[in-house]
Amino acid sequence: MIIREKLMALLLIAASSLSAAPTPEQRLSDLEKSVASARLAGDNAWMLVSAALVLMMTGPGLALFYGGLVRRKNVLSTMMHSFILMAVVTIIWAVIGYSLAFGEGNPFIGGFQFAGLSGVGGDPNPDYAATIPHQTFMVYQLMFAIITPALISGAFAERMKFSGMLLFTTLWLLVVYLPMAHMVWGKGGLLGAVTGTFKCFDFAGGTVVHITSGVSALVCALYLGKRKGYPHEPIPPHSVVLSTVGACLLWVGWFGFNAGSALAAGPLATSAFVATHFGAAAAALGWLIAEWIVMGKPSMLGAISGCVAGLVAITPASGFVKPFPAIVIGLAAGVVCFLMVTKVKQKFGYDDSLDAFGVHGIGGTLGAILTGVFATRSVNDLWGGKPMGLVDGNPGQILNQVVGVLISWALALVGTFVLLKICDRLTGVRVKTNEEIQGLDLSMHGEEGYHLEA
Amino acid sequence: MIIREKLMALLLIAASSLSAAPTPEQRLSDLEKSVASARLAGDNAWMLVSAALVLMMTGPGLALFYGGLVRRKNVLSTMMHSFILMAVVTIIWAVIGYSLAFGEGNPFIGGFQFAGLSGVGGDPNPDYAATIPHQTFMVYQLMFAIITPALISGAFAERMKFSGMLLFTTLWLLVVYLPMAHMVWGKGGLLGAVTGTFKCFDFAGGTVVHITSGVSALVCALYLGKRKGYPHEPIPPHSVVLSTVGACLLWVGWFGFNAGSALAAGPLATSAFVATHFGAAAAALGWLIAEWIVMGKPSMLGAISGCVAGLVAITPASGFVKPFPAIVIGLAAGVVCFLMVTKVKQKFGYDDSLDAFGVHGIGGTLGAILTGVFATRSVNDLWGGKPMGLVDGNPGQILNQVVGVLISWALALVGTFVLLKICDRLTGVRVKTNEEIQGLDLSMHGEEGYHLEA
Amino acid sequence: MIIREKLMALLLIAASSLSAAPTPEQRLSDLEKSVASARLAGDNAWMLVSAALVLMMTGPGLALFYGGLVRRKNVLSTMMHSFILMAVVTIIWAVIGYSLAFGEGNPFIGGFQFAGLSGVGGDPNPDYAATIPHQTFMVYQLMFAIITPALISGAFAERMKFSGMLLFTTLWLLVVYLPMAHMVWGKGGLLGAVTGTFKCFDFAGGTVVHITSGVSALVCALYLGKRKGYPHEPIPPHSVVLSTVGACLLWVGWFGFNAGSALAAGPLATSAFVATHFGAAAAALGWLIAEWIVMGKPSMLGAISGCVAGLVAITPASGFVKPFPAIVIGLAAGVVCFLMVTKVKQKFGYDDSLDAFGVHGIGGTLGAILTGVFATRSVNDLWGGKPMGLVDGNPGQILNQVVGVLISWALALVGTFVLLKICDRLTGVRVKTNEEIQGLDLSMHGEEGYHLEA
Amino acid sequence: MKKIEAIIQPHKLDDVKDALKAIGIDGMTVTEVRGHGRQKGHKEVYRGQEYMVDLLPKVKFEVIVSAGRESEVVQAITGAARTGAIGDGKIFIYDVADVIRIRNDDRGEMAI
Amino acid sequence: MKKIEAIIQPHKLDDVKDALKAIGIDGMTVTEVRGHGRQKGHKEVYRGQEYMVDLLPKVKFEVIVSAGRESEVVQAITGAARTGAIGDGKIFIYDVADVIRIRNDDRGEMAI
Amino acid sequence: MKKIEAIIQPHKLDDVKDALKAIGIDGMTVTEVRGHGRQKGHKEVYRGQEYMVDLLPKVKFEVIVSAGRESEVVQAITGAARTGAIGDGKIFIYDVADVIRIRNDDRGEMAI
Ligand SMILES: Nc1ncnc2c1ncn2[C@@H]1O[C@H](COP(=O)(O)OP(=O)(O)O)[C@@H](O)[C@H]1O
Ligand SMILES: Nc1ncnc2c1ncn2[C@@H]1O[C@H](COP(=O)(O)OP(=O)(O)O)[C@@H](O)[C@H]1O
Ligand SMILES: Nc1ncnc2c1ncn2[C@@H]1O[C@H](COP(=O)(O)OP(=O)(O)O)[C@@H](O)[C@H]1O
Repeated sequence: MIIREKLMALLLIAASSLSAAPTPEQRLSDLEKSVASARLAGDNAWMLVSAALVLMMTGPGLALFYGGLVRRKNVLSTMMHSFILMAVVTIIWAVIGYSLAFGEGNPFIGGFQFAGLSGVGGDPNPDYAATIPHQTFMVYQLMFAIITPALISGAFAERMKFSGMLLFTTLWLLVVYLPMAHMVWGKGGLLGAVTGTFKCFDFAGGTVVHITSGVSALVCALYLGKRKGYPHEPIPPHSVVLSTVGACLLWVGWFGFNAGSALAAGPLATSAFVATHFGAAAAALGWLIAEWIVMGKPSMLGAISGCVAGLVAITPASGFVKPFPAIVIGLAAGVVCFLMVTKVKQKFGYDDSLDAFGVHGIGGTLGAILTGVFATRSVNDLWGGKPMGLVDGNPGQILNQVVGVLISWALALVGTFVLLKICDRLTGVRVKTNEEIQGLDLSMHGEEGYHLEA
Repeated sequence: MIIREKLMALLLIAASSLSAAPTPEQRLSDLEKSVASARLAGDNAWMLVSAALVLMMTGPGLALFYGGLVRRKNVLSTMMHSFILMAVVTIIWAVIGYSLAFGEGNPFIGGFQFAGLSGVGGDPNPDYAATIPHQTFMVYQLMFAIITPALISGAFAERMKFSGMLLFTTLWLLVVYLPMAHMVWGKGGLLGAVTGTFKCFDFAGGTVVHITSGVSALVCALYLGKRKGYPHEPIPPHSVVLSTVGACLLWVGWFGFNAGSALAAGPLATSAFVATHFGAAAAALGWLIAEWIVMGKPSMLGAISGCVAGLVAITPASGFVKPFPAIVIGLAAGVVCFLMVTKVKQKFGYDDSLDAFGVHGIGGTLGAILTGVFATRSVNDLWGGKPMGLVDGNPGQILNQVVGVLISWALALVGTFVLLKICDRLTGVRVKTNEEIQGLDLSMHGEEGYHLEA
Repeated sequence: MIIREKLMALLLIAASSLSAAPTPEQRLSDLEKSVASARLAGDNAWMLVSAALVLMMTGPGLALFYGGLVRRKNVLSTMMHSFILMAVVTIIWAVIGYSLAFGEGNPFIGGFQFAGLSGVGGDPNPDYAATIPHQTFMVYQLMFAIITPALISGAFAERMKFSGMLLFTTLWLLVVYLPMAHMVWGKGGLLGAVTGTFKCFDFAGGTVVHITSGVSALVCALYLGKRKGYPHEPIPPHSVVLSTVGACLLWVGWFGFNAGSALAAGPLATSAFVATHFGAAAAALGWLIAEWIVMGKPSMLGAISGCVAGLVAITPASGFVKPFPAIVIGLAAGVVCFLMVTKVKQKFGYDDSLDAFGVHGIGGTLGAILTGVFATRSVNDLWGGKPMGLVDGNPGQILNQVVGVLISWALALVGTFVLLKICDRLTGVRVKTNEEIQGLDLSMHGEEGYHLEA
Repeated sequence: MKKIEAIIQPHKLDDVKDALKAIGIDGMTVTEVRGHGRQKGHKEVYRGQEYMVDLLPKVKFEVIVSAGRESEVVQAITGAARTGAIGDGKIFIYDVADVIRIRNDDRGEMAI
Repeated sequence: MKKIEAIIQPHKLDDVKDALKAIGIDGMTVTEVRGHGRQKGHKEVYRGQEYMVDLLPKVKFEVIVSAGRESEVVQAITGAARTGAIGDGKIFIYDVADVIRIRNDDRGEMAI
Repeated sequence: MKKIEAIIQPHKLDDVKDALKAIGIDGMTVTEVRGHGRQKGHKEVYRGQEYMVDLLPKVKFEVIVSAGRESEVVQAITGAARTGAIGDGKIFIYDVADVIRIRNDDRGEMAI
């Protein structure tokens, strides 16, 4: 590897010594090229790190966050949901997924242009990002496609059959995720922020990632039914310690998710980084204080749940809002998701095991709408000086956001229900009662999370 | 988000095709702008990563390191100390903290110029860092303000009331941290390395971060008194495994802390990276060998304590010293902090639960003084060719360093004592005996760290 | 630290205002310098992050992966193997290691040119990497030298004496690692891809890191003999949860390992990043499916073992192959290592505690040879347009690869055996039976991994 | 006085506890144990290394009652813990010589 | 011979152990258990889901002694474990039929 | 019926279990305990804070058998658990008043 750099260096030296004196024109055009490479190096450095951070959100981040929340006997099966998607989604993405999301197609789905990653190389694709290799964009987007179905697993943890889970998430990626990603981010997509029919702002995936996964989670929870014993038997998290570690890694990784969505390392990335951090902080406080008042004690689980709710809600807004609106969005998300999870869920009585709907579905919806309120051209002037959100003087944007929300809800509701029906037929989706009692680690995977005997 | 990049690309293409042939002058000034953006991209990529790394030091790094060292019944309350500061300090920082530290004020404290982050945007602030957005500098410094009070929590772990802890750390940030940060790093600060009255070298926070937190920790330990049962009952760490993971994450994150303090991705960052790594390695060995000789066995807890001690001591020096002096500083820190924690503490009998004073207070003081010994212009020529540290031919620098040390000790001692008195009045600072026996996880937060029953 | 940047900014401002109008020639040469700095910033940002990621692979990555696989009573001693090497190797590297690997010497070993890091400063060394500080290259390579002996510890876990382990790994670094690194990557090395006698492709360490460690692991397993009770008593992992976290961190960190080996943040880094990710994903699936078919259940331990096997096998190939060949290499590694570990090992009956040989030795060998099959100039045109691997039209490359494999096997086999003999004499290498029964945490280190009593 | 010691399936813990409380038994001590009996264990496989786990997680209840309540307690436990499948567990009964309440030195039946 | 089984508060473990050693009792076995009695449990809340934990952590001491030392041992334990608050725990006493030392087949009192 | 309670070294667990199965004893319950006896504990040191761990990990076997099998079981256990070193452990034997199989209300010897 190092040899290559050496050669280049030699060439450079050679060039500068041999060609006695390059003309200024020569020097100018050399400079233009090398400044483009330099820019690419900076932006690409940031985007490769961002891609790594987003992968880290799924594994170990989400795997720990969810793994800690289940009972000891289901910890591995829950971590497996996250981990195996790191593998499965990757292969789908390479074969067809990237193309269906980001290839040129119709407003609803991409074409086959990039199938098998053909045409996805080291040169930038200016349709998406002019200063990083197209492959970087592809692999960065892959990391989003991995975490989205993994988020759903919070709703079916502790009771879904492994084969059913594999089939379901594969189909779900094709039927729900890829179209939604194309509509919002793909070239010519229906909801594109600049050229779409409904110009919807979704910087890093409020609709594409969180609404789709959160709403699908609700459908899964309802379809699969409650875990045995829920809610009359206590099902406490087996390790809030692990979940706390997971939440911290999610927080850190989310910088790659949101600030990385600037697709470059310029001031917009910084702005999104700051909004993300502020949103998370405010939401952790929001949930904690609400809990302290309502339940009497502020808990670690509350604080980490809040931070995740804030990160979810700030996701669509992160590249469009200033720091203090980010704090407002975070606070709102912390309080609303707290009420959702502790009050509304109890009332309706569905068993969303790890609150994927309460946090991602509700937080994502709230964030998508508040993006319409707080988006401002002074942060990200997408429309060449025209006002963007309500505070910017464009109240109509809220409607656009609602359209985006409705489409993602509808697609997730219908898609997930139909797919569960199909999977139920083909592989079954729920484990047998005795398998559930024994725990999925043993019944599905033949192993245990811990052997702590001396 | 991607649309924006696309537009830019289109514009670029348009520009290059329409304007048939830009003049060389035009091309030159375009180049000057784009090379500045390229430079910013590279430096900003590094600084955003560094900010993320420093956040990771607090959560999950420090949360794990400290969480593993306490008893099982206090693990969540201890992790909470770190986690909640990620939220609380962020809000204070946005409202007023950043301004008081880095706004222009008097030599002791900053002004209100940046209150509410006004004027802190995407353009660089050349007072601090000419090649990254001002917001990047702001959020990077925020991460330092988060971890510093979190470090203190090592002294009051297992017995401080949660409400008292929140009040105390909030006040402490305002009264101790912000003035100290301003004096050392703020524009016009008393101890500034170039323009200060006492020109003190503190590259990444030996005085600002480690002495303030470590000395305050001692005051907390003395004020709160011993944990019930200490020292006659054994209070072993409930999981050295978790602490080891935390220490490793601290080590990795510290690259963001020290090498990030170069505020750019050039050779100085590399030099600080190398010094940091070498210091940590040498100190881990120093402590381990000292322990092997004195106690008879080399322990994992010793090795990780050593590495943290080394990281602390190298912090002020990291951007000023060469690799081998870094090894010397690390070795010294490992051995001295080992003696401090195992011998001196036992002798005086105070209960610094997790040795925040022994490691951060002592290690920070040692590092600050050794920085005066080993700082050299060949690493970081701050003074335009004039000798810097003792080895460089400027023995007087040691005095400057001592002044910095004394001021930080004094501020921390007095400030912390007064604030504890106030908090004791307002909220109380120590839990009741039965709450302490039950464990703070249950008594303060109503939850448990682990539910391991099958 | 910030002051320095400030000064620079002032100078810049001064320069632009005072010197009324710089000549175009002046501006051109200024630009040439600043574009080089900008490029360096981007590449250095990526390489510092990569160095941090590779350190994170060892601690906490490998420490967790291996630590989870042993019994509770040996968890700390196993994590210690990884951790202490972070310290020991660093010191050796600074004193002499870097020089012996990368100094100019003979085809087998480097010289003393860089001993004590003399001449290793902030300027690039174009022999290795023209756009990053030489120190960055040095510290990045150090991280490889740390993880390699740590990998071997998987074979002697749960039964090696700590003093013996320290002596053995120190000698091993000198006798096996440094020569191998020099032969493959050092200036003038025997196996150098461009100028070597046998032009062997090893992008990120298939031979240097994985074959040497994996084969040495086998020798250790055979020399030390089986753990007491193996194989008739069950020795299940005490926490597959920890191992899963470790595997995820290895996956994430490996981006620094492989994509970092491009030594710059350009398209080649991206290409290696993609190949790495695809290889890991395919191998996780390969192992899982093989296990599902052969053993009846797909396990978490299987999935993570598979991903590591894939990462190992893709290592030498990552900078030379396209995405789909990366998938093929991953799949092959997953299936082959599965068979190796579950079938072949059982048959021969040696006790490679954590399968360091089965995964790194076999996976590394497979990867090295498949690199000869799939390497292509369209990814990395090392030979100025000449075909590289079999698919590129150069079947002879497979022979070159085999030579590299044989040399690394031979060096590891002989070197390790001789060194173990020596260490056995000097310090002893295996603990006493009662120490093994008690567990190495207590007998070697006087501490326990967990104290979970309420 | 009698000690009634019941080994039951872990997932029946809450049911048995509630059944005891329902008949007014408030004092009980519970221990996590592992048991071997007629119930077949399960196979675990780690990297191809199979092994039979034939000590399965169980929960042990210990209840000390006055001799007169013995059968009532036994019935409450069997009623709550029975599924009819192998592995439901067993109850062992022992004589108790004396009981002392630590708090106030109450003795015998009074201390139960 | 008698078995003295004491259920105590976990934080009294060291005190009780030391009290026993002080009167020359060296053989003892300790188990982590959970107990329910008059002591009220505590509430834990996870994401709004409240539940009462009414099995609290306790520690069980088992000490086998010759019949003659029974009351002395009981006194040592009550002395060390008593706080006077509900939840202090109980002591149960049983007859022991025989004792064997595994190491050397010592039997009965000799084996204690 | 008799209860045979053996406290053994943890690493002898499998040997003892196999020895019992070998003589046809299938019912047994195992608990992780900590024990203090003649065996010296070990020292642990955390940041210079030394402390003696004198409660060492042990494993407790409980086997209820018909009175006739008592000595056979004791022999099986001592045979498998003995190393001859201090710390090998002890066996305590108690009378059992009754046994009930939860699954089907079998009583007494039948239920063992
Ligand atoms: N003779 C015995 N001695 C001690 N414990 C026993 C004995 N028989 C059964 N047990 C305990 O009871 C549990 C259930 O026994 P098992 O034979 O599996 O159930 P069942 O009697 O319902 O068929 C066992 O796992 C073991 O803990
Ligand atoms: N009848 C009983 N049978 C078995 N265990 C008991 C019984 N009564 C009390 N215990 C044990 O003793 C512990 C203390 O009992 P509790 O009633 O709370 O204390 P106190 O007797 O001091 O009021 C309980 O948690 C339980 O473990
Ligand atoms: N009198 C006793 N009462 C309760 N448990 C005992 C008694 N004596 C020994 N034990 C248990 O047996 C274990 C082994 O006893 P120890 O005296 O160390 O071994 P040995 O009898 O082989 O010398 C102890 O750790 C303890 O758990």
